[in-house]
Amino acid sequence: MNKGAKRDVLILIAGVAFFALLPLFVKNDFYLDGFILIFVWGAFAGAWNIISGYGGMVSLGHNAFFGIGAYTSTLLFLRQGVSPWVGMWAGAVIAAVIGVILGVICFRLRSHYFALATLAFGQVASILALNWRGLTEGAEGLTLPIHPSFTKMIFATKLGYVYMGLGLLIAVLLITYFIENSKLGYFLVAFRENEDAARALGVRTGRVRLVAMAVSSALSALIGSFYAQYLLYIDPSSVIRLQIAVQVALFAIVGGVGTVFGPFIGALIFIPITIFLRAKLGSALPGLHMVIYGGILILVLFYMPKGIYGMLREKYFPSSRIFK
Amino acid sequence: MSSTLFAQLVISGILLGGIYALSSIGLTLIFGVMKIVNFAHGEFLMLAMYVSFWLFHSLHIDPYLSMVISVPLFFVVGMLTYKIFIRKTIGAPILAQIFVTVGLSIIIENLALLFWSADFRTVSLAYLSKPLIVGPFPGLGLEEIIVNKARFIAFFLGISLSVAFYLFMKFSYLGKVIRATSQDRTTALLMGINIDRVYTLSFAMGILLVGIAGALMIPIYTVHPFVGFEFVLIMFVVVVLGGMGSIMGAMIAGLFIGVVEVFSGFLIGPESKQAIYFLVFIAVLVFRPSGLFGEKGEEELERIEAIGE
Amino acid sequence: MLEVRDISKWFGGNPVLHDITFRIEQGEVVGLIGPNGAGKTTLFNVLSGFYRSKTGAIRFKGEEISRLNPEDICRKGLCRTFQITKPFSNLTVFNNVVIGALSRERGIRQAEKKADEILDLVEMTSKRDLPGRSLTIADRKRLEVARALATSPDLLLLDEVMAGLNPNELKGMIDLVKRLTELGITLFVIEHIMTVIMGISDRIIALDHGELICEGPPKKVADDPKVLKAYLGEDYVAAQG
Amino acid sequence: MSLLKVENLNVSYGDVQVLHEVSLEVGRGEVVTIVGANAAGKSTLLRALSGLLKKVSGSIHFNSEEILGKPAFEIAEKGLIHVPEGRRVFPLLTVQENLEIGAYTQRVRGNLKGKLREVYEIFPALAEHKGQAAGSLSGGEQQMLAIARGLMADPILLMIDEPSLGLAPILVAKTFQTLEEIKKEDVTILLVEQNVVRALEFSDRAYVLENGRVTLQGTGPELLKDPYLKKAYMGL
Repeated sequence: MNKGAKRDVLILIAGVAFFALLPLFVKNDFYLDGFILIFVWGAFAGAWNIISGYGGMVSLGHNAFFGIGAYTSTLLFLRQGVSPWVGMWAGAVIAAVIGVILGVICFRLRSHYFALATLAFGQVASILALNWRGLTEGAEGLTLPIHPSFTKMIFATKLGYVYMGLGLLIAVLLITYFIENSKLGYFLVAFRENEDAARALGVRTGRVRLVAMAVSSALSALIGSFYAQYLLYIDPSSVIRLQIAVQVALFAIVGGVGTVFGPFIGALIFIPITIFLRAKLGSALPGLHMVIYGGILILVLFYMPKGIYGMLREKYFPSSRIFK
Repeated sequence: MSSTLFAQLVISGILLGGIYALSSIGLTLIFGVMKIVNFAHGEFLMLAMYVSFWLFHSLHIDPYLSMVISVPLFFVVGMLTYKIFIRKTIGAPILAQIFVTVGLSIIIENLALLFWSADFRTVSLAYLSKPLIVGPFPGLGLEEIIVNKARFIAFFLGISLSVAFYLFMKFSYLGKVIRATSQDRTTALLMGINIDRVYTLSFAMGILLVGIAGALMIPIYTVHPFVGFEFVLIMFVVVVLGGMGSIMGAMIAGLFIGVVEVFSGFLIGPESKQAIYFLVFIAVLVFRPSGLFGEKGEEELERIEAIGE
Repeated sequence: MLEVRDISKWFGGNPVLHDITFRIEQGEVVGLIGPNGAGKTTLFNVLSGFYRSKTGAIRFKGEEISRLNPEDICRKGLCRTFQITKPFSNLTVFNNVVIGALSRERGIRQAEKKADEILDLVEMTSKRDLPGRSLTIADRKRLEVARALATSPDLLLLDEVMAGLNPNELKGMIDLVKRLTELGITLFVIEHIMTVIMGISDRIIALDHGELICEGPPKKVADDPKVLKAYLGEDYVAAQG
Repeated sequence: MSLLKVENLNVSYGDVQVLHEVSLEVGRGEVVTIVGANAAGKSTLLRALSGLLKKVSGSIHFNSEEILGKPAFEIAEKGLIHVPEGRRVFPLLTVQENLEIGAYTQRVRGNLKGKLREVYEIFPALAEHKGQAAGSLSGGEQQMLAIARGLMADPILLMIDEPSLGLAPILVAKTFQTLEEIKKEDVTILLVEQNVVRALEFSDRAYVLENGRVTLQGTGPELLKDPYLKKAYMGL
C-alpha cells in the first residue's frame, strides 16, 4: 500500500468512527434526529445517484419508490402482522419490479423526456396513495403502534434508529462502491458518456440500465421502509409527495453526482442547514430553508458542475481508489 | 348520462381547456426555441395570479384590467430570468438544463410562502357571481346549460390570445425569425440573426403569456404559493400531448385535456382524475413522442436534422 | 471474413447506398474511398449494425449479422471507430480502453491488464490518466483505435483515423495501422488522404453516390476513369485525355 | 484595394490547428474559388470568415474593416454572406419564408418585396414552390433555395460552400448555370468546391488548399494545367 492509499484508509476509518461514536456522546434527541435524517437522506440520495448519476437517466419520480417501501412494510405489518424486517424486503422487490417496468417503457426516451415521464410516474403514485383510501387511508395516514420491539423494528431510543440509519447508509455506499468497480458500473458510465460509442464497443446498454434501475429503486424502498418505522406515522405528504423526488436529486447534485460519497456529502451539508434554521427561527419564516436549497442548487450547477464532493475529490484525492 | 349533462360537461371541459391552452403556449414556445423545459413555469403563473390579486386587493384594479400592468411586468421578468439564469444553461449538461429551472421553481415558490404565507386568497367579482344560463334548446333535446361567467371570459380571451399568438408566429416577420432560429441556429446566425436576442425575446414572451393567464385565472381559482405546482403538471401534459414546441398542438391539447379532466372528474371522482391524464401522458411520451396533436414536433425536426447530416 | 451482398440504404426516399456487394478476405487491408457524401460512413453504419439494410445480407465469419445490434456485432469480433471521435469524455484514457476490453474479458483486473498492454501498443501510456475530453484530435483518433482494439476484433473498421493530423502524427498513425495488420487483424479503412490509403491498402473499393464504382488494387483504382471522374469531374478526365 | 483580404489566418479546433497562415484576397467583382481535397480545411476557412469559430488569429479585412472577432450576425450585417455546406434550409418554413429570413439584415429589410421579385426571377422554380415546406424539396431545389436565400441578403461578397455536394451530375450542371447568372449580377463570389474543373472554369482565380495551407494559386486555366493539382487530390 502506498502512502496516499494509507492516508485514504486512515481518513475513511476516522470518518466511520466519527459517525459511529459521536451519537454516543450526544444526549440531545434534537441532534440525534439530525443524524438519522442525514443518514436517511444520504442513503436515499445515494440510491438515486445509481441510476441518475452513474446512469445519467435523471429521475424525478423516486418519491414513488421511497413511498412504495414505506407503505408496503407498514401495511404488511398493520394488516398481516408481518415484521417490518420482512416487509421492507417485500417493498424492495415490488419497487424493483416497478422500476424495471418503468425502465423498459421509458429508457428509450431521451433526457428531458425521461425526466418528464418519471415526474408523471411519481405524481401518479402520489395521487394513488392519496386517493386509494381502502388501501392507504388517504391523507389520514397510517399509524404504527408505539411498542418498542426489535422484531417490529421499533426501537426504544433514537440511538437504535441512528445505528440502523448508519447501517443503511454504509450499505448504500458499499453497493455504490461495488457497482463503480464492477462491469456494471463501467458500462453504465460508458452509456452515460456516449451511447453510440458504448454500443460500438459491445456494451449491452439496455440490460445494464435495467439492473441499475432495479438496484436504485429497491434501495430507495428499503430506506422508505426504515423511514416509516422511524416516523411511526406515514401519510402521502411525508413519504411519497413529489417534492421528495426533487429534494433527493438536489442533495445528490449539490454533493456530486456519479461519485460514491457525493450524495452523502450533499445530505451532510443540507440537513444541518435545515436543523439550524429550524432551531433559530422555529416556524417564523416558513420556506426559508427551501429558498436557500434552491439558491445553493443553482450556484452549484453554475459554478461547480461536479458538485462539492466532486470538486474536493479532484483536488485532494485525484486518483484515490477509495474516495470515488 | 343525459344529453344535457353531456353537453354541460363538454362545455365546462372546453372552457377549462382554454385556460390550459393559453398557459401552456409559453412553455411550448420556450421549449421549441431553446430546448429548455421550464420547470418554473407554474411558479411564474402563481406570481401572475398574486400580482393580479394584490392589484385588486390594494388598488382595486379589476383583474382583467391588471393585465395592462402584468403584461409589461412579466415581459421584463422573463427577460431578466433569461439573462440571469437561462442563458447559462443553453448547451450546458442535461443536469443543469433540468435543475436550474427546478431550482428557480423552488426559490420562487418558497419566497411566495415567506412573503405571503400559505393562506388561500381569492378575488371575487360581483359582476361575475351570477352564472350565464344558456338554452334550453328543445330542438337539440337540451335543457338549460349553466356557464360560469369568469370561466367563459377566461376561455374567450384565452383562446383569442392563443389564436392571435399563433397567427403572430405564423405570419409576422419576428415570428418567422423565431421559428427559423428554433430549426437551425447556426444558419440563422449566418443570416444575421442575433440568436441571444431571439432567445431573450422568446423567453420573455413565454413568461408574458403566463402573466396574462394568471390575470384570467385569479377570478376563478384561489391563489397560494403551491398553486403553480398544480398547474405546471397539467401544462406538461398539454405540451407533450401537443408535440413539444408546437403552438397549435398545445391549443388543441389544452382543450382536449380540459374535456378529459371534466369527464374523468365526473365519472371517476375529482381526486383521481389527474392520475388518468398522467397515464395518458406517459403513454404518449413513450409511443408518440412527437405528440398527439403536434403538426411537427421536436422529434420530427430531429429526424430531419439527422437526414441532413 | 466478410461477405456483403446487395445492401441498400435509403434516407427519406433518397438512396444513400445502392446494391453494394463485396468481400473482404482474412488478413487483408481494404481501403474505402469516394468523395464527400458518397456513402462511406453510411456503409460502416450498416456493417456495424447502427443502420439496418432492408435488402441483401451481411455474413461475417460465415454468420449472418445484418439483423444484429451493434453491441452483439462487436462481441462477434467486428468493431468500428467513429470519424467524429466519441471519447467517454469524463473518463480517463485508461478507463476508456478498459470499457472496450470489458466486453471480452471476464473481470476488471484482466481488462485493466489488457488496457495497459494496448495503451503501450498504441503509445499512449503517458496519457493514461488524462480525461478523454482533454485530448488533441490526434490522441482522440488514437484512443478510438485503442478502444476498438481492446474488444479483440477480427475485423476492424477504421473511419478516417488520419484526418486532421499533422505530418508527424500522420506518420505515427500509419505505423500504428501497419502494426495492427501484423497482429493479424483484418482492416477495412475509410481514408481521404490518398497517399496514405494507396500505400497501406491491398485492395481498394471506391464509392460514388452510393454506388460501388470500382474495386481492385490501388494503382488500378487510382487510374480508373470512373474514380477520377468522381473526384475531379468529368471534364478533367476529358481534358487530360 | 481588395474587398476581402485575409492575412496569416490560423484556426484551431480545440488544441488542433486546422488552418495555417492562410492568406488570400478577393477583389471587388471577382469570382474566386478554393479547391482542395476533403478535409483540407476549406469549410473551416469559410466558417472562420463568417465568425462562427472562436479560435482564430491573424487578420480578416472586409470592405476595409477588420472583422476578425466580430460575432457572426454582425458580419452578415456588413454584407459578407455565407451559404453553408449541406444546404441547411429551415425545413419547416416555406420556401418563401426561407427567402424572407434571408433578408433579415437591416441593409435589405426595407426592400424585401423588391428583393423577392429579383430572386424569383433568377430562380423561377422556387417561385413555383413558394408555399411548400423547404424540407420537402428535392436536394437540388434545396441547394437552389440556400443560394437564393443568400442572395436575398444583397451580399457584397457571397461565400458558397460546396454547392454541388451530393447532387446528381445533371443538377451539378444546373447549379453552375445558376452561379453563372449570379456572376452576371456583379456579385463578388468566394466559392468552395470539390468539382475542380467546373469550379476552375467558372472562376477568375483560385487557391489550392492542402492540409490547411495554401499550396498553389493562380487563374483557373493555369491551375488546370498544373500537374500538381492531381497530386493534391489523388495523392499520386
